[in-house]
Amino acid sequence: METESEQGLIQLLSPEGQRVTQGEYASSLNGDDVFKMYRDMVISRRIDSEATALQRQGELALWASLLGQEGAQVGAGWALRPNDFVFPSYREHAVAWCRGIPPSGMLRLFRAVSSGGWDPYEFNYSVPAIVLGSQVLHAVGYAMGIQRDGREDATMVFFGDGASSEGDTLEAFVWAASFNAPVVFFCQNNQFGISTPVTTQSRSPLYLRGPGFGFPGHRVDGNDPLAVYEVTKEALARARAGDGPTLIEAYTYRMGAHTTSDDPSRYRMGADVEKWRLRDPIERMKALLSREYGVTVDRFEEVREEAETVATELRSEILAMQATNPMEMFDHVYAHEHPRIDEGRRDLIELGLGKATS
Amino acid sequence: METESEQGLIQLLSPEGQRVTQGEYASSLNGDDVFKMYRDMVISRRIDSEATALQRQGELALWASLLGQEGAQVGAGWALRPNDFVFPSYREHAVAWCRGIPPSGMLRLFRAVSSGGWDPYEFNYSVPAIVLGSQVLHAVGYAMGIQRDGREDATMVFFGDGASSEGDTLEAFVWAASFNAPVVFFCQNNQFGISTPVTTQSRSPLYLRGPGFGFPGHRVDGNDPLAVYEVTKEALARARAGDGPTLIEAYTYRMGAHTTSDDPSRYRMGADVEKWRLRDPIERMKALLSREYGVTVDRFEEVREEAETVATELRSEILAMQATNPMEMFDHVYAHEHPRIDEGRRDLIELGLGKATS
Amino acid sequence: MTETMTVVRALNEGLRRAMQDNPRLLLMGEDIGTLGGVFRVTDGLQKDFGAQRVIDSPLSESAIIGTSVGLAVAGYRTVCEIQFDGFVFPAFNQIVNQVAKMHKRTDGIYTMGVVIRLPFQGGIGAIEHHSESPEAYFAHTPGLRVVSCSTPHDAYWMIQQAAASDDPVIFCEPKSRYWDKGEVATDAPTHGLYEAVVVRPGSDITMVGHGSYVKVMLKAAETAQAEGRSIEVIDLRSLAPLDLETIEASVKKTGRLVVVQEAPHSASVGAEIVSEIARRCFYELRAPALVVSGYHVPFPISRYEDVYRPSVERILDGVDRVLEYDS
Amino acid sequence: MTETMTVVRALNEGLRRAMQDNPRLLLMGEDIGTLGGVFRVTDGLQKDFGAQRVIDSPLSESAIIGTSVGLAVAGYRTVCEIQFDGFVFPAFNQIVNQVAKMHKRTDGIYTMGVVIRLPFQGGIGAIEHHSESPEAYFAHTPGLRVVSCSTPHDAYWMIQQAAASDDPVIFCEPKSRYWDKGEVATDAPTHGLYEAVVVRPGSDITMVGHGSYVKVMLKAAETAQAEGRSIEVIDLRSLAPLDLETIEASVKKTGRLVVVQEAPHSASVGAEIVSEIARRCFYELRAPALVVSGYHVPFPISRYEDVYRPSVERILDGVDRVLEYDS
Ligand SMILES: Cc1ncc(C[n+]2csc(CCOP(=O)(O)OP(=O)(O)O)c2C)c(N)n1
Ligand SMILES: Cc1ncc(C[n+]2csc(CCOP(=O)(O)OP(=O)(O)O)c2C)c(N)n1
Ligand SMILES: [Mg+2]
Ligand SMILES: [Mg+2]
Repeated sequence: METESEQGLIQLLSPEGQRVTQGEYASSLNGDDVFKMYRDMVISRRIDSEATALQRQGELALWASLLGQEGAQVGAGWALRPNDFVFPSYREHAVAWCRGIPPSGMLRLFRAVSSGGWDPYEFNYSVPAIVLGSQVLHAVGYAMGIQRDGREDATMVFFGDGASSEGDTLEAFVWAASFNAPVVFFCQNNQFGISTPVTTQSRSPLYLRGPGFGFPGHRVDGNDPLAVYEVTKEALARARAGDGPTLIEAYTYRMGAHTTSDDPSRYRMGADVEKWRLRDPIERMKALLSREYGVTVDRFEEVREEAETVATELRSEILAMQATNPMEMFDHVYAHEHPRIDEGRRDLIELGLGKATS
Repeated sequence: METESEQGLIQLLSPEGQRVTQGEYASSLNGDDVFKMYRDMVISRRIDSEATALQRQGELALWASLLGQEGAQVGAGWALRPNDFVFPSYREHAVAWCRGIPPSGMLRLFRAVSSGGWDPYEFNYSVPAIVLGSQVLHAVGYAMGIQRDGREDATMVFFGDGASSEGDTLEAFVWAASFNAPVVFFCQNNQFGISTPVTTQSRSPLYLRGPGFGFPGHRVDGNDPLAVYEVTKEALARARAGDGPTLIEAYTYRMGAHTTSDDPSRYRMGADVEKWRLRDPIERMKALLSREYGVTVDRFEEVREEAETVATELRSEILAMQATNPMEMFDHVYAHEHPRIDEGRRDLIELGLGKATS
Repeated sequence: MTETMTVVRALNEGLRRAMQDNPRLLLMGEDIGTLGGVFRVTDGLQKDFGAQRVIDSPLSESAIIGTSVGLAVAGYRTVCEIQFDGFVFPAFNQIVNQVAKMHKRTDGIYTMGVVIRLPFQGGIGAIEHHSESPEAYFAHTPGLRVVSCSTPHDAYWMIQQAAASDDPVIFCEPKSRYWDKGEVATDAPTHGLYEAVVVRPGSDITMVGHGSYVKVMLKAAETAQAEGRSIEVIDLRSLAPLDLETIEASVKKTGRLVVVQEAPHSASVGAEIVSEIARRCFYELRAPALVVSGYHVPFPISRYEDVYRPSVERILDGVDRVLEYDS
Repeated sequence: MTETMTVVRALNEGLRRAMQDNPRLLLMGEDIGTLGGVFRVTDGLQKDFGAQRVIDSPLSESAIIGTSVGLAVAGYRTVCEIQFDGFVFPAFNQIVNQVAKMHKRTDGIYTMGVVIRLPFQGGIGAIEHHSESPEAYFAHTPGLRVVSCSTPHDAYWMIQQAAASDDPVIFCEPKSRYWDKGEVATDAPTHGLYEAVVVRPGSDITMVGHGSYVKVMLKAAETAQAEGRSIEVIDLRSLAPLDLETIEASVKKTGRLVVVQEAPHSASVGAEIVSEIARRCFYELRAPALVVSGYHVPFPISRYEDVYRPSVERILDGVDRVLEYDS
């Protein structure tokens, strides 16, 4: 499957679920790990489909599906250590799952009850970033903090192929190189920024930007969680060891719409989607598990059932999730007293629209 | 003189004024050309020193000297064709000279009588850009215009090693690659952005950013006008032929202060300056001219005298150059009528501070 | 000839006509070509005018505006789409330092025929950054003009007028009104781009606002009418420059002013109007002019947006407060 | 203890003390380390606190602010220097979309202890982009605070107060006053960071302004005194939030208000003050409040800056216009 667009692709598991070897990289995961990884992918996908359903039923304002990107995200999520800090974009639900974020937390933003969703310090996982590229600089800043703390941790930041064209992302590359910051730039190239094909963002593979800025760049098959895991683990280890940043381009595909507001039939071919369906990361892992580790149908069924349970719980949590006191809009705008905030609170109370908060 | 920091340097003329050959590049200039180039460098330097003197005497508000960068600028200036369009930064006085801008025009900004200085369309040379990186995007936009016109011209844009860290510069690289724009990115790496060494902007050579974004990058000895000329000519030809952008890093040195407001003794060693003095681009060309083309002392003396004349004329033009009607501040803010402008004009007249303009 | 259409259709038709009128007019933005824009304002235009004139851009707002400056130098005009209001800020530097100043910087030689389309204001239940009202930033900036349409008819004509302007125009489109239908007279524009328009005459209070608030103000005026209060409603249309003469004439008649805007009060267009009218109508104002605005908080989660955004109720509360001064 | 020093020295000493008080406070900016900043505000600090705490940054303003956000997440505070006012705009997106909103976005979990130092206003004969007064952009933005010092004493204390604030602070430094000398009482601050201060009592007119204009207003007040007019001068110090109580109390006494600012009028801090005071002092104002401001043009070439900038003459002309209403 070597085509020009797949130049440099690191792969450890073929689309058919066969192990392949590739230069310096080899999978270090045992059958148990592979199974657990599979489980994370299946559950993440199920959370995602439940969220899509909830949105269709009017229970979420919007949803940005990760469908097809489970391999990239779970592979990356597995490579992280608890003390590493992660700056996500808005589509990394499977990474969030790996970090232990409760699924209902992931949906809070989309249920319009919060612009965050969880305590970043509890999971070492920051809140979603909507302004493309903004979080890439935040990650470099955090990494500079790690350096000053003298900690041996790493920062990882997620962004898309589209966001790779933002000045903020590119300045982050400059700074990470300049300060030799312990950061891994994880670019999920899912081939599109909304309708815009990655070829509009770049005529040459994105991972080459790393060397252009003076640090390594790798392109990994994003639908191969084993390869993603190894490449990311190595990059994180480099960062922790003080060897500086790495750019990882996870070459994958957004199987669904950009968000539930989007209509991809306007800009892409069903045939392309079909082609990528054959590379599905979950099917690939499943094939490996049955073939190499003799995992049986009932164990897969167990995972499916577990995922159903997660989805059912998620649904009931979401339906119960409300935001009912507009007065909250005045909370946490400032850390200290502010006359305009007091004024707004008074106004809302006089209008009978809100009740006092702490 | 191969040091790590000089990796990849293209050179056709040694610091001692000896021709050297380098891979694919060879000088195409004859003795006459070389002499004319020498002349342009000498006159540019003389304009520069006159401007510095005028600033010291309180006749200019500021001056950004090009001392030491004449080789890079004249080499680049020579490679341009009249129909090519140039976006300068604020230090390209020798390029301006090559484009035919009157020296007094170059000084207008610094005499605080204009924020431009000339008619860009007369010389196909835009006004100075102070906001670092801003002009790099303008150049790509202009190049997109050339494409839509179907013209076979190129755009060239100048910026410094410091400006290479701005998001605008980097987005310009993305866009130029994406649209295959006929633009040459000419980065004068003079080793400093004010006090900041280029190593803070990048740990690896800047020219490598080109390939990172999908187009060629070259590093040329910026104190070797012959090499700069050839490398730039080729890049412009590529652009005109529709083969897309090129990044050129002209490796040079800012011999003077950042501007007349700056005190370089605070951040750099005299020894470094001395080292670079031995690589002076003018001396190098002079050595070549006397050695290879037998140019005699009196011809050099003629150039010196011509430069003196230019300087004398410049001085008297500058001293005569005034801006005396503050009412001008309201001109050309808008192309169409605007009530706030009318109001301001009225106010100034009532205050007796300005007289009506056209 | 009149036709009924939505604001989206009107903008689309207006852009089409502008493109036909001027072969050197280009459109540029994220997802505006193949997709026709996330709101479909540019739907079909790339098909008809080609990818050289309707440009699907890489994902960099600063570059959309920065290359527009270069295209302007090369003799082109651009109408740029910024996908959502909150994403105009990466381009802020190119807008205020370059687009706004380039004409002046070159003593009038470069003409910045750049229109920056911003789907703005809230009201569609969106997530963060998709409901901003950034007009004050631009109204504060010399060299720029800022306008906002509120009806299909204005959308159709104002976008054409903006596209023909030699001055850069920040073109604010009230996204919550995109699907509102209305009559468009396609023969000739009814107003200049910088004119405020009295959309409902009245005698007790002058009420001014723009974008999606024109409809809200009209509803408020109707409710007030039932209570015997006559509100004169003015659609500002131009936020910079302001058509202060029209507002002043109205306030001199009514003696009272309420400004409605979604942006927060501090250093806003509303504050500007009040400060100007307080001076121009010093003797005529029977009560202090009031701004009913969004609160001084980031635009809230959408569950609270109806409380954040000036509602008919909040506007009428403002009306009451202004009228109280007489008693 | 009091010491005489320039504003630059006072800022330097204030920063030094803040760095000593808080080991997690960092300074970041272009040329602030080895060079000590183009105005030498950070002179010697890198030598004393090391390159890990006084960071010479690459040349990217958005990154200076964006990495400060990340450093704040990691528990650090930063005082960032933007070399000149006009170069804050590349960082605008990070400031208004991130710094201003991150505390809210995380329901109060992230604390944005980010101070952004801006040498602002004109008066030093500089070229374009080096003389801007961008305070209104930030004053309009919920989540930010904007202050400006005008004396060495305030410079010394306000920078320390800002550095200790859990809210982000845009810290505007009047560059034309950098070399002015004054007494600094180093024992304790005299005022809170958000208090306006009556710097000269008077009875006929209230005059408010900030930064370099405090000195100009005092001069105007002195001249006016000679003509028998008593001007009360208030140094705003905080531009957002405004200390409206102090202004209101003064205007209720004097019945007249003149605001002085260098920024253009449209949607400015001056317009904000006038709109608020026009309401709060509706019955007390004996003449419309007036703003003496820069004109609605890009900051001009420096030869014209003295005409552009509010001068004693223009301010007194404003005073005359306000007083005319009584006759
Ligand atoms: C600065 C900015 N500009 C525009 C947008 C609107 N927008 C949201 S997602 C998106 C596409 C992003 O593509 P990519 O980075 O590839 O991420 P993906 O959605 O594919 O995961 C766009 C244009 C935004 N959020 N931020
Ligand atoms: C956006 C922006 N930030 C900061 C400055 C202030 N500044 C002017 S020149 C300069 C250094 C530029 O260095 P470089 O790009 O290498 O050009 P050089 O001066 O060496 O020619 C700086 C920081 C500016 N002009 N624009
Ligand atoms: Mg993508
Ligand atoms: Mg330099």
